Amino acid sequence: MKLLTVTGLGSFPRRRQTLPGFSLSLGLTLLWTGLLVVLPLTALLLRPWQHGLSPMIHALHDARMYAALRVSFICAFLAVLIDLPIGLLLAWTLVRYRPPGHRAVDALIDLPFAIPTAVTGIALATLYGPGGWIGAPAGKLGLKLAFSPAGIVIALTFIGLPFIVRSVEPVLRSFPKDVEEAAFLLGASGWQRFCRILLPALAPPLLSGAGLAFARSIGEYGSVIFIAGNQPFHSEVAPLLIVMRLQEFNYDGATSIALILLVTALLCLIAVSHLRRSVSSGLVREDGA
Amino acid sequence: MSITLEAFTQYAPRSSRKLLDNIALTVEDRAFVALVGPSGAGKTTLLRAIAGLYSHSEGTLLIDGLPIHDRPVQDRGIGFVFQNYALFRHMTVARNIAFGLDVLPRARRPDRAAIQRRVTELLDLIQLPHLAKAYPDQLSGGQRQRVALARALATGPRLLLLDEPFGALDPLVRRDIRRWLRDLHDRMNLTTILVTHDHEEAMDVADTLVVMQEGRIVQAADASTLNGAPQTPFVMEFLGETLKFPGIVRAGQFVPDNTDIAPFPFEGPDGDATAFIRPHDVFLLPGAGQASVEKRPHFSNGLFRYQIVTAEAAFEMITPTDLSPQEMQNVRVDISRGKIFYPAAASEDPPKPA
Amino acid sequence: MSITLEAFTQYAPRSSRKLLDNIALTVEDRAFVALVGPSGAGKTTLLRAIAGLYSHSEGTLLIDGLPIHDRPVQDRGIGFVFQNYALFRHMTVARNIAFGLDVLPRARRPDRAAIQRRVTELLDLIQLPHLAKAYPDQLSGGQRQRVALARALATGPRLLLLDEPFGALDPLVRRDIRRWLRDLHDRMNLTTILVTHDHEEAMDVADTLVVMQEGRIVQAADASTLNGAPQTPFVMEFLGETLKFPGIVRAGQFVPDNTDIAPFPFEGPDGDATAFIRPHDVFLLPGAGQASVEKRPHFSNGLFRYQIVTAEAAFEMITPTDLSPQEMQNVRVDISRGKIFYPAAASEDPPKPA
Amino acid sequence: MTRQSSRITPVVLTLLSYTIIGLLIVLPVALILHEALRQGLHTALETLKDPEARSAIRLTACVTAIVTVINTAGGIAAAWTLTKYDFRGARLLVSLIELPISVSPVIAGLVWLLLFGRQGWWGNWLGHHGLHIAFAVPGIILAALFVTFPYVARTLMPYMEQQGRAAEEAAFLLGAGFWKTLIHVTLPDAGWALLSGILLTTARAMGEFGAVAVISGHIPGVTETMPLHIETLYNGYQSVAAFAMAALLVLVAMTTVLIRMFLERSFRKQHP
Amino acid sequence: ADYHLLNVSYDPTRELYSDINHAFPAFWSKTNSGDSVVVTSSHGGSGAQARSVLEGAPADIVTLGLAYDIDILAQNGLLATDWQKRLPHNSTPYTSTIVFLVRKGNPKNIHDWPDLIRDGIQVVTPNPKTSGGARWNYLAAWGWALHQPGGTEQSATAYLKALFAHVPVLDTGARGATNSFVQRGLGDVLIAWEDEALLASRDLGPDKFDIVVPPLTILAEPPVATVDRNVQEHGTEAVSRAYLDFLFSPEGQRIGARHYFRPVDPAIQAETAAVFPHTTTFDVASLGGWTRLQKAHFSDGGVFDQIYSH
Ligand SMILES: Nc1ncnc2c1ncn2[C@@H]1O[C@H](COP(=O)(O)OP(=O)(O)OP(=O)(O)O)[C@@H](O)[C@H]1O
Ligand SMILES: Nc1ncnc2c1ncn2[C@@H]1O[C@H](COP(=O)(O)OP(=O)(O)OP(=O)(O)O)[C@@H](O)[C@H]1O
Ligand SMILES: [Mg+2]
Ligand SMILES: [Mg+2]
Ligand SMILES: O=S(=O)([O-])[O-]
Repeated sequence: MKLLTVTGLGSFPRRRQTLPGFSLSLGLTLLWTGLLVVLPLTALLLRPWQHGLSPMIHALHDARMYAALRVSFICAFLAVLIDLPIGLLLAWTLVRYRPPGHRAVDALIDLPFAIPTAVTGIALATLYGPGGWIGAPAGKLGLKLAFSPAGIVIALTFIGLPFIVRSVEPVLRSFPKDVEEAAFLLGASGWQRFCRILLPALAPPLLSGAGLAFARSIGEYGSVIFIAGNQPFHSEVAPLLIVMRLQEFNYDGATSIALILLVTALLCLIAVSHLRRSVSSGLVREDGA
Repeated sequence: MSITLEAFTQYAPRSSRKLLDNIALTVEDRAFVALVGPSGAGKTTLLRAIAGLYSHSEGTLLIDGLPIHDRPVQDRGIGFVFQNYALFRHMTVARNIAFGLDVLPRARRPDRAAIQRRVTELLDLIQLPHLAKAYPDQLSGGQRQRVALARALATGPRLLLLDEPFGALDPLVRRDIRRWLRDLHDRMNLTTILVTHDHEEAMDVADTLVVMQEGRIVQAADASTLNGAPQTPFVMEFLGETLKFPGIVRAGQFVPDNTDIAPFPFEGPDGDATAFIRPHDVFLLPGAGQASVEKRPHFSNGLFRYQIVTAEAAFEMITPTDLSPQEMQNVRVDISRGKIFYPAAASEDPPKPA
Repeated sequence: MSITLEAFTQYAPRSSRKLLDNIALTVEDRAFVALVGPSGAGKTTLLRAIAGLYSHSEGTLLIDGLPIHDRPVQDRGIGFVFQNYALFRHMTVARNIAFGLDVLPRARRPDRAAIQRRVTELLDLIQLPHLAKAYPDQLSGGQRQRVALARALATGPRLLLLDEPFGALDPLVRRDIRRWLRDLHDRMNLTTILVTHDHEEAMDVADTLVVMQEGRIVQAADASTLNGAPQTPFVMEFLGETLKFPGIVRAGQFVPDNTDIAPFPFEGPDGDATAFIRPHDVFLLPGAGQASVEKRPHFSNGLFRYQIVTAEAAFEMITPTDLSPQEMQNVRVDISRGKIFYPAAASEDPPKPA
Repeated sequence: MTRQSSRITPVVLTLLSYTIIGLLIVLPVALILHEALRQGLHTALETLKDPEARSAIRLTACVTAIVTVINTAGGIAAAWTLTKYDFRGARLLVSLIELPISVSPVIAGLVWLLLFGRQGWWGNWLGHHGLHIAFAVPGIILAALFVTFPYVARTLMPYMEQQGRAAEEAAFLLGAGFWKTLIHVTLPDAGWALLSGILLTTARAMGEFGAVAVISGHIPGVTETMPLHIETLYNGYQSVAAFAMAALLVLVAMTTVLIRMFLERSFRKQHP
Repeated sequence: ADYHLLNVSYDPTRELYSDINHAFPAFWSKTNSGDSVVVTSSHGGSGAQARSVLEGAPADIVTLGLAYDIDILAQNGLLATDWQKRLPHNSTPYTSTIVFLVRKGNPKNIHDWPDLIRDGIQVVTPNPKTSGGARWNYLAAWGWALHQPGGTEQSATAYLKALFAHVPVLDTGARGATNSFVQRGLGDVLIAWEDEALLASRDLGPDKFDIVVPPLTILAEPPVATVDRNVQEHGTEAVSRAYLDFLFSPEGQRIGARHYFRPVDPAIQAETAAVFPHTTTFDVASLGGWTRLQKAHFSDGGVFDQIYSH
């Protein structure tokens, strides 16, 4: 994306685009975006204020909402933290070693994205529940995985993994071989090459993958509610609270929380993109993500 | 630092295709060698092999008499400059240059100040002291090229390997920087191997040219030997514009098929042969034949380019003299400074120089 | 097809920066014009403007006397060859070439057979009849270039615009293809504008050279005018290797600061000035001075290159003669064939030819 | 460059990552298939013939098709506009297009309720005129549209960005108009990226649960998509039927993933 | 078909209404000269279902877990506010109670409400905010605690607080909770609708579960109604009304009993008495009525929220 320059705002004549079809395609884009994104989000923006400031103020004073947001954010953060090394490891193995079956594994990685979240939720809850294939042995070791925040983290780890792998993989694949060879010839060991050459180059995609996974995770509903336990203040996630408020016929409350969740999610994304920009100092050519 | 290759064969990774085929080459200490050849000839492959970047190969490769893999990379003393520089984009110029020192094991690593000093010294050497803090993406091609060189020089290598380092530069800058490189080579007592596909550049800067074709070395010699006695038509053609005149050798004479071209004495077995000649070695014999000459537009370096039109073909010659109109009529062409190659030579056999 | 630009200024998209500044240029019907200049001079921008690929501009741009945007693209008769070909990768060579015909409105589109015939004809023209079914990714640079040309020619344009079409080719192929292009231009009565940054190429192929610098036209003339009377030092330097000798004009003489260089008569106002000269215009006056001469390694086209070492500086000259050892001692240097520029001329003023 | 010392690392890392994949991804999928086939393949297939199951499958297919078509068309227009032209506000538009990714599915359903629910802005009025959007198929489509909104544009944009504009300009100079350029030049070249975006959209549209759940009303045979029907079945103690349908969705998801992979591979082969 | 009816119902009635929907068309066509009718029912947490209807789900009939959820619809003008008077027994065709489902053999020895808050007992019950059944569970516990000697609101709150401290997972609907307990093996005891518990213990796993009926529990009265505005729009007033009447008919009552819902018809009651264990119950009215209870306990910041707030 070229940067918008502020210079000469309106100081030059209107220019036509080189290629034909600008108004048509811009019109279609605006119509599509306007109807499907701007319109509903406007409703979300305006609705909490429809009955004055009090619903929002009330929402802002609701300790339970903060608890739910905290659960959502912390679990999403932990899940992303777990996903980062795993995703990097997977991408690395697939791109660099191409072990037998790597194609199949490569295909499997997209599954969490494609499997319906409710199915994920039921499957994970069964798997990690007290009688499940993993839950039972873990229970014997005194580990309670499902129906606790740990369950939420497991579900979100599952959901977020493809985002990390898919953003690192292309960068790793196209990473110039000669740069690594240069480091090798300058005497850097394998570990030094990884830490000093590869990791800095992979940091931006890792971060943007993490940002996406995080944004997706804090809003996740289907796969989480089955395995979460849903105890207020403990394992209740923010989207569930929205549903709960709706169930109470409390639209103002529901939209207030929705708005707060959306705004916080956006703030996190913006923070990530800033972080990403500072990490990629020197890498002027951004990779378009 | 001397390099010896003997019966060296390099296979493509995971295949039995030969990228380098039975290479024999010796590079003396302090020599400046240029590897030239068309695209795909194996120049890069040979250079990388010498750097020890391959492991699956056959034959002998000795650096200073020792097999390359016997020494850890840090002790090999090899500096490598990659075709597109391979700078570390996330590091400043200074950090790029310091990299080879930064990654030394603690015991052997100079202290921060010493590294800093070395970097400053190298930045001065490459005449970019003000760019220490810049990132590679902020540099022009020529500047990047010099940074890559400084990085390769930081650890004090004695062998410098350069893969088409001037590819991206514009012709005028190219000449300057190659002169500067030659200078550096002489001052620092380096052994240098340079890959290029530009024969003029190779001749300008190197002592020895190694001409490669399809994974083999066709000829390795200095510029005047290559010009005076090219081993094969390929070498001749590769090293400059070449005109070809088929003909026949008979009774101590080469008789061109084209009758507007004068036969000339040549000692060799009778049979079909072809004369190869550079445009500037062509002379005219005015009034002696049927061919006519036309002047072509401006040509460089005070030379003139003429188009010679014979009954059978048209070709061009180059000369420093401005021909008068009468010199341009009814000419016969003298190609006696050309080299004769017999058909077989076109493929394999060692040729006889004319 | 004739092109007229007057007071033409092109702004960068979304900014008020001028990419082209007050351009005045006339290209006659059937002319072959080369746009030359260093990277970033605005060559591509000018070419694209002529093609009608920009619209936010000021001033006049007339094609055959009409503003470009007044006619639909199909009726403009312009063929454009992009710097990196911009071939359609998912289409075969034949489909690429046919594209301009395929997209004609049904009423004006030739029938399938006619399109097929035209494609075959063009494939023959570019000497690649066997590659009709190949995809662009399977072609070499030179082949792609010719396909791009064929595609541009398919609709029978009368104006051909080429943006560095030979950039990716190797020097020997380059010469062949540029000759072929010139031939085509003459045979098909085209008007051709070619962008290149190689001045030798431009001089070889074009009738008129337009030298650009920083968005302006510095000089537009034929090769010999440019050589004989460059308007600015920039033109002179850009068009070939140049030596510079600062000095002073006094009493009808140019006196170089370097005493090993002989003063020579020059009619111009007194004051500081610099002599610019090509290495092959330098002559030696043996025995007349203090400078010494060293032979440099082999140089091309039968020429020799010598390094002249004076007390103050060292520089190189080129000559067709092989100097004898005594000619190389105690020489003085004759640069009287050089051009004198006054300091102001370095920036803006029209200079006086020497 | 690889020395003997590092021979062991690839093996260890590969084993490690395969184990992780096994535990994290293969196991849940295996569980789904295992549960579905607990009473044999035949029973599993029988459950899919149930009228409500079939109507859920039909509804899902229909919603997916509509959503994919609309978002593909919109995504192409957006990617084209944003990469082939320069205009003010492009950055804002990109952010808007990417926004739905960070919006919780629950909110994605909720926003439509705010507009079209009986308690929403226009729901009552539209209801009086016989137009039912919330708790009817249009609502489900809207929710799925919102959730899958960015994928085509997002996969296309980087690719088109990197394509540059030269091919389009060439086509334009050869006389091709907007549609011809788009259809004959740009899209075929971006084919792989486009298809992969479409497949992502399809997979996500088929599997969407949260957003649809909020606005569906769980009316069997009318507004139950496959994921919702799975929940209904599961809650109705019809575990085999639930997992059979889940397995069906997983198989479709795997198919799309495989198609994507295959396309990518043939694409790489074509443009090395 | 001539008529399509949508019955929006709550979670544990899936099997019941599946049968009713099969039986009703015959009943209807008998009395209405061959008119055909197809009934679909939708299930979910009672609150969520009420909200769907409120937001526009085209329900002709609502058969929800508690009167309050239908009251909400009435308050929003979807049906008359006196809807509960339109049918016998406060528009409640079946009643139920709240009981405990435990693992086979009752290994944790659970018999009465106090046993639930013993150390180490895990209790499964859904979230009262989203599930009607859960509210009954909650109120059963609340009522039991109030009925204890010296029982006050404070002591009852304390009991509930202790009880929910033993709940490891709050599902959103009654069926979700049953699934957690039955299918995923979570917890030691499930507080459930009697019908839900009987279904699980007799049909799903006779060898896996036992029912424990606490000596004192609540009488759950899930009511039914037609949604006036929708039936008018759909033209289904008569058939909807007939559907509800059918529930009160002997046949409807028998089907209910078959699915472990207690009939209200005394005759059928007698006929099926053997199915239902005996226990003492109190009703919602004795606790103050839905409107008061809802506001005090389940609204935002109510007693239930206080239980969880630290
Ligand atoms: N890793 C590899 N696997 C298979 N073939 C290879 C590999 N590397 C190089 N080759 C092949 O080996 C041959 C020589 O390649 P090399 O890069 O050495 O050529 P070059 O002389 O450097 O050419 P250029 O001037 O184009 O750089 C080419 O045909 C190339 O395709
Ligand atoms: N779209 C654009 N936006 C802003 N600046 C531009 C744009 N296109 C070109 N420029 C600037 O205009 C100047 C002229 O560019 P142009 O591409 O015409 O140079 P050129 O002479 O063709 O150079 P080269 O030989 O490198 O191709 C350059 O400084 C370039 O950075
Ligand atoms: Mg190479
Ligand atoms: Mg250009
Ligand atoms: O269906 S419930 O309302 O009892 O969950």
